Amino acid sequence: MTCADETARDRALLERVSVLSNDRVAEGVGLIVLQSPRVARSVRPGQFVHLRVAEGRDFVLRRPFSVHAAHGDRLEILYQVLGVGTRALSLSGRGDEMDVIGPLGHGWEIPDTLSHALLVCGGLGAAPMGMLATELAARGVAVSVAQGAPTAPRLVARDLFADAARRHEIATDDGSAGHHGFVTALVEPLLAGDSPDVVYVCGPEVMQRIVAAQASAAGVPCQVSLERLMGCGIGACLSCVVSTVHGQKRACVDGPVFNANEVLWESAEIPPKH
Amino acid sequence: MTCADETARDRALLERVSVLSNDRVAEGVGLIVLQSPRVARSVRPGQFVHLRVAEGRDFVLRRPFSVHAAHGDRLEILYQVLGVGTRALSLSGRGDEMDVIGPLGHGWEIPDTLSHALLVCGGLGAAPMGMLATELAARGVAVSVAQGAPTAPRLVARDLFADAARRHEIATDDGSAGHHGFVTALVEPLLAGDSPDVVYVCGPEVMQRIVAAQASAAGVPCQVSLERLMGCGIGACLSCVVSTVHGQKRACVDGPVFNANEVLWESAEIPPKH
Amino acid sequence: MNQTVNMKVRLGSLELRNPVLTASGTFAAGREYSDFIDLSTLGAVVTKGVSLHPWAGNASPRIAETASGMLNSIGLQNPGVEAFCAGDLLWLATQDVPVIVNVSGHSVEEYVAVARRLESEPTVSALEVNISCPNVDEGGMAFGTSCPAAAEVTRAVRAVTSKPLIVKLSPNVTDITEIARAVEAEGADAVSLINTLLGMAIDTRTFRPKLARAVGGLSGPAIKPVAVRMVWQVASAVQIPVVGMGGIMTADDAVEFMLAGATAVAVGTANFVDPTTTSSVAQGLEAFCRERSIQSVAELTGAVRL
Amino acid sequence: MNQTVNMKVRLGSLELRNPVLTASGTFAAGREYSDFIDLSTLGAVVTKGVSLHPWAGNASPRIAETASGMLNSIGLQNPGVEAFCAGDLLWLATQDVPVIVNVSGHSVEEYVAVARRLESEPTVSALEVNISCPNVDEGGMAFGTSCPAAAEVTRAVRAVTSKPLIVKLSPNVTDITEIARAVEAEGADAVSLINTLLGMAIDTRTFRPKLARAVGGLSGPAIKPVAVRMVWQVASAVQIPVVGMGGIMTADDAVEFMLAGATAVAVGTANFVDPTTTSSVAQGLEAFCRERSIQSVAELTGAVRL
Ligand SMILES: Cc1cc2nc3c(=O)[nH]c(=O)nc-3n(C[C@H](O)[C@H](O)[C@H](O)COP(=O)(O)OP(=O)(O)OC[C@H]3O[C@@H](n4cnc5c(N)ncnc54)[C@H](O)[C@@H]3O)c2cc1C
Ligand SMILES: Cc1cc2nc3c(=O)[nH]c(=O)nc-3n(C[C@H](O)[C@H](O)[C@H](O)COP(=O)(O)OP(=O)(O)OC[C@H]3O[C@@H](n4cnc5c(N)ncnc54)[C@H](O)[C@@H]3O)c2cc1C
Ligand SMILES: Cc1cc2nc3c(=O)[nH]c(=O)nc-3n(C[C@H](O)[C@H](O)[C@H](O)COP(=O)(O)O)c2cc1C
Ligand SMILES: Cc1cc2nc3c(=O)[nH]c(=O)nc-3n(C[C@H](O)[C@H](O)[C@H](O)COP(=O)(O)O)c2cc1C
Ligand code: FES
Ligand code: FES
Repeated sequence: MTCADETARDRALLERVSVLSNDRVAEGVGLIVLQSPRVARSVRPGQFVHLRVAEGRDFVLRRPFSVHAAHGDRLEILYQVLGVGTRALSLSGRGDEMDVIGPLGHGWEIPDTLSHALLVCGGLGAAPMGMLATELAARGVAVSVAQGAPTAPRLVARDLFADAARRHEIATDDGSAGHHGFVTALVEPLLAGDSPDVVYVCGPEVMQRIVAAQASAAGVPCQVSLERLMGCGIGACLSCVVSTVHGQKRACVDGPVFNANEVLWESAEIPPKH
Repeated sequence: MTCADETARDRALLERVSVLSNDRVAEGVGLIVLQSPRVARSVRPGQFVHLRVAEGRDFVLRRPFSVHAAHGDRLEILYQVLGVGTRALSLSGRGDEMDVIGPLGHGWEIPDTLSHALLVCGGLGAAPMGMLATELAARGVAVSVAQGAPTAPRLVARDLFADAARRHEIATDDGSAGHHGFVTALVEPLLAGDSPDVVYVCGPEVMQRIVAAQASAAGVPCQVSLERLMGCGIGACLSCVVSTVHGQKRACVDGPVFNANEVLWESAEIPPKH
Repeated sequence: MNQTVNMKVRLGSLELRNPVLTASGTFAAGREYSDFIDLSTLGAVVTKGVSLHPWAGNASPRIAETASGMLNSIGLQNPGVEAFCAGDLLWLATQDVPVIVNVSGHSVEEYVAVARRLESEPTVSALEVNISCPNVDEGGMAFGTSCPAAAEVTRAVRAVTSKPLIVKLSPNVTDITEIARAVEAEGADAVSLINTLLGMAIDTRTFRPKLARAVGGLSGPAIKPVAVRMVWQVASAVQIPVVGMGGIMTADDAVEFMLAGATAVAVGTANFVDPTTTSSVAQGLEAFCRERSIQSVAELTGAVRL
Repeated sequence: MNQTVNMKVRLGSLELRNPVLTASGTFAAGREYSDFIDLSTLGAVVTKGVSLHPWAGNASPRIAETASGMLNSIGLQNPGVEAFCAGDLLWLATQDVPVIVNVSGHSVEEYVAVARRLESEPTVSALEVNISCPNVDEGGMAFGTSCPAAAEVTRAVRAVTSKPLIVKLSPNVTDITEIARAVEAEGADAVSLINTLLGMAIDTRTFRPKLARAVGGLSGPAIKPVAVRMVWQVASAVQIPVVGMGGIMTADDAVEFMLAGATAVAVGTANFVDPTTTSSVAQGLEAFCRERSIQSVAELTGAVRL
């Protein structure tokens, strides 16, 4: 539902972009770099783009991807190969063209007074954390990152986090790197030790929910980035609703970032992918 | 309908083939060469293959193409770019793989006693005439070719016909090469002058019908190669029926070549393509 | 080639600049799409379904992609007619495009109450009464799958509205012409079709339906042949104009619907893939006519050669 | 991983080696496909529709490709039951695969006459009575879109056959469960669904319908969501087994139908794209069970988790 008061709405752009590079950067994960001047110059941390991954005669819905990084004209997307859409994406190469709608959504809120932030991510939840970590570091915010993955070869964006974060802790389900176990086990010590002003979370919804509870117990404000299946990506179709204390919100325009304490976690999430 | 008496049916092969080359050879026409040992070695003039032009998630029916030439392991197909299927075909290149069913259908009958043949073709009707002309020449049959096209740049297989035929006459609708007019205008003089034993025809159905009438008036047996929209291509679906004096026949197995005097021409044809 | 084509068409007393509408529920009230296209290039904006009170819609997931199509079970989520008038409608009043409001209800009384509330709104050019939503437990499609129920809703809404009345039909019926005739007899000025086909998809990994509500509505190119057939049947069965939709992605698709008998067409699911589709279909339709020296787009309506 | 999966399923008294059948009309009597696959890897061959007298079928063109699907208006062309018994059936007798004959008719009497003729043929393992062909002017779908007519055909055929009786249902109805219950009540041993959806396509260049008969039946992946939904509805409504079909291209598609409630599945249009589909679906179904340590494929039937 479009709110009458939504006046300061950003204009979404439809841009024809070309692929600059597309490389495997971790197990099952690619990094695609797009020449996308208009979107790259206006995107903010936590926003996403809606990509037309396959064209031609075929009907294929767009697929939403967070912007992992933006440098000048270049937009970087970190993607996990799951189904037809991401497989098509993985097959595109330098010079290929595709069409992008963006920047979309309400990204991370960065309070002016922020001095210390804790970023918690699991798997590809690291994607929307890239721009955030870089931006926070540039603002002089002290950044701690707690990053989880099933196994070491599936850890992404390690260099980016190493550069931007003062502290970067890792957990893997199989113990092949860092703490042996879930990333949530790293959160309480970091909350207690670093006393962050804000916790930013992205990853599987169940993980986000646990971290939100941990932050809430520690009295620290928490922002989560939620995934929903998206049709239009621009707020028109109501495919992507999230139940909140303020009613049904659209992940694509009212989110994907929400204040954790507004989210009614009982709402159904996308089934886990693996 | 499968006939109980159809005992000498050839086995159709399903073969994974690779593209050796794919080039534009006339306006809107490509020649694709496939490495297809099993089909190439067993195909006879006038037979066709059923090509899977697009794979992947998409549902796309196969498309039937005559075998234009076969040399050793190599199969040549002359195709006109019309719609999605032939466009996809035109985009494939060396090394691409596709899958082929063939050789299919009942090709040209070549009587043992044949000494002089007249081949009449219009547009891409030249495609199934390639192997025929070559085979006839190899058998020492005197070949005359009457070939029509809308305009000179759309004439195909000129070299092949020039090699195989004793006589090669051309007609174009716009007079840009040979006779200015329809190919049918060349037929009566050739029938009278050369006294062929058989007339072979392929092209738009209306042209085939006229030539069949011309041959009949001259008392010369005539074979036509008919196009129908094809589902299975192997005789199972009954998409491709041709009305004949012997009832409904399937173009894919009972044809595509029929004796002209068996065909009931009032049966509906595929709508003309341009 | 510089010849101008008359693109105007009429749905009852409503004259449209061109035959291309937005399909309800796929375009909200157009505001989001105004980032991509000029709404004044469209025949009309058809809004998302509006009910008397706010509806929360169904649980998530609400969509699933299928071969050449998608399933949705949005469930008519909307803020209710008052909030609609105070929000989207005020915005639409500032736009240069006719507005057709899609009216939803759980009961005949609810349809009537929504229509009554909209009667005094000058921004509303026409009503489209949705008796074909497959995604609600009460009302919705139940009214569109029975002649007496379809007739009853139409009669009741007709009694309270002076605006052009379009009734949106469900394809999930044995004989759609029967329903079309029933609503025509009760005073509908036009019919629109098709709404979505009821469908289901199951995730073979989790053994769960892909939609939380199990079933949903199938839309997109997959359903176009069913939609074209129904438009053809209905256009042959009634005198009132038909708005055709179901899988339109290109101007050629729109032509196909018009040849089958549609006076106007609507673009739905395609908006999600390319938000400029409505506008490019309108342009392409004009180009189609120009290239063939067709002077008025209305000549396409029912021009199929049998 | 070397565990064996019990692939057997039952349709009434008919036990099948595995749940994968051929969809009538897409596989002729299997002879053409025996070039590509071993027919004994299939649950059964379901033949093209057979009528009492020879039928010529419809005019050409008889097919058209659509988004993720195709339209056909073959029109039950067949040489009649006598020629069938003397031809295809003799050949089928030499093959190691159960044979289900698809029975067609213009009238109740014709269905009965065909069934009676087949009663004495030991090669025929079961009958599938087709009350859902959209491509004939009389009979066909007319019997499948009304409960009394569906019941009447079933009752009449039941009276003359001792073979397992499958009734093939039409999706072109408001409520398919009603028809399913009607034929179950008259003694059908199983139902199969869906037959094709009635559709139409128009060539915008010629303004002519792409099929000579104007309308035809839509099949292929495009219709799968509608088919899965109907299988789910029917399986919940009747006690007899359901044979599911509509757009099956892969083993995963077959699993989806079984989860929705199908006991067996049939592969139709996919055969045209890849003539080995039936066999690879059967293999893939077994692999699916093996990988998940499912001991019997029958456990998949109706296992959707709501
Ligand atoms: C705001 C947002 C940001 C995202 N950012 C990233 C990112 O930066 N990197 C990344 O790898 N992934 C991201 N995703 C998820 C990504 O959109 C899906 O993985 C992708 O759409 C899968 O497409 P597919 O065709 O490969 O898979 P499909 O075959 O379509 O489905 C595979 C699985 O992917 C998920 N999925 C499919 N479509 C969507 C969709 N429209 N929205 C969300 N999930 C979907 C479902 O769980 C589905 O089961 C994001 C999703 C959202 C909503
Ligand atoms: C036995 C046989 C041999 C053929 N040999 C050749 C050949 O050697 N070279 C060549 O260029 N073409 C040949 N054709 C025609 C060729 O099959 C079609 O041009 C091709 O299928 C068009 O596919 P498309 O996807 O590009 O066009 P589409 O977009 O599918 O349709 C464009 C037009 O092509 C025609 N067409 C489409 N599908 C078929 C089909 N299955 N069978 C026949 N016509 C169809 C129709 O007229 C249609 O209007 C042959 C056809 C048959 C039946
Ligand atoms: C996400 C979504 C929401 C829809 N909501 C409505 C609605 O509120 N009211 C309505 O009458 N139709 C609704 N429809 C149906 C469309 O208006 C249209 O009839 C149907 O989708 C077929 O057209 P298409 O194939 O172009 O999408 C909705 C369709 C979709 C995909
Ligand atoms: C070319 C063709 C011919 C068909 N002929 C018959 C038939 O004779 N009898 C019948 O019951 N169904 C017939 N059908 C319907 C199929 O058996 C099946 O129900 C339908 O095509 C859906 O399955 P699919 O999507 O896998 O093709 C035919 C379908 C096609 C495509
Ligand atoms: S994806 Fe359409 S409203 Fe969010
Ligand atoms: S194409 Fe199927 S029988 Fe000829």
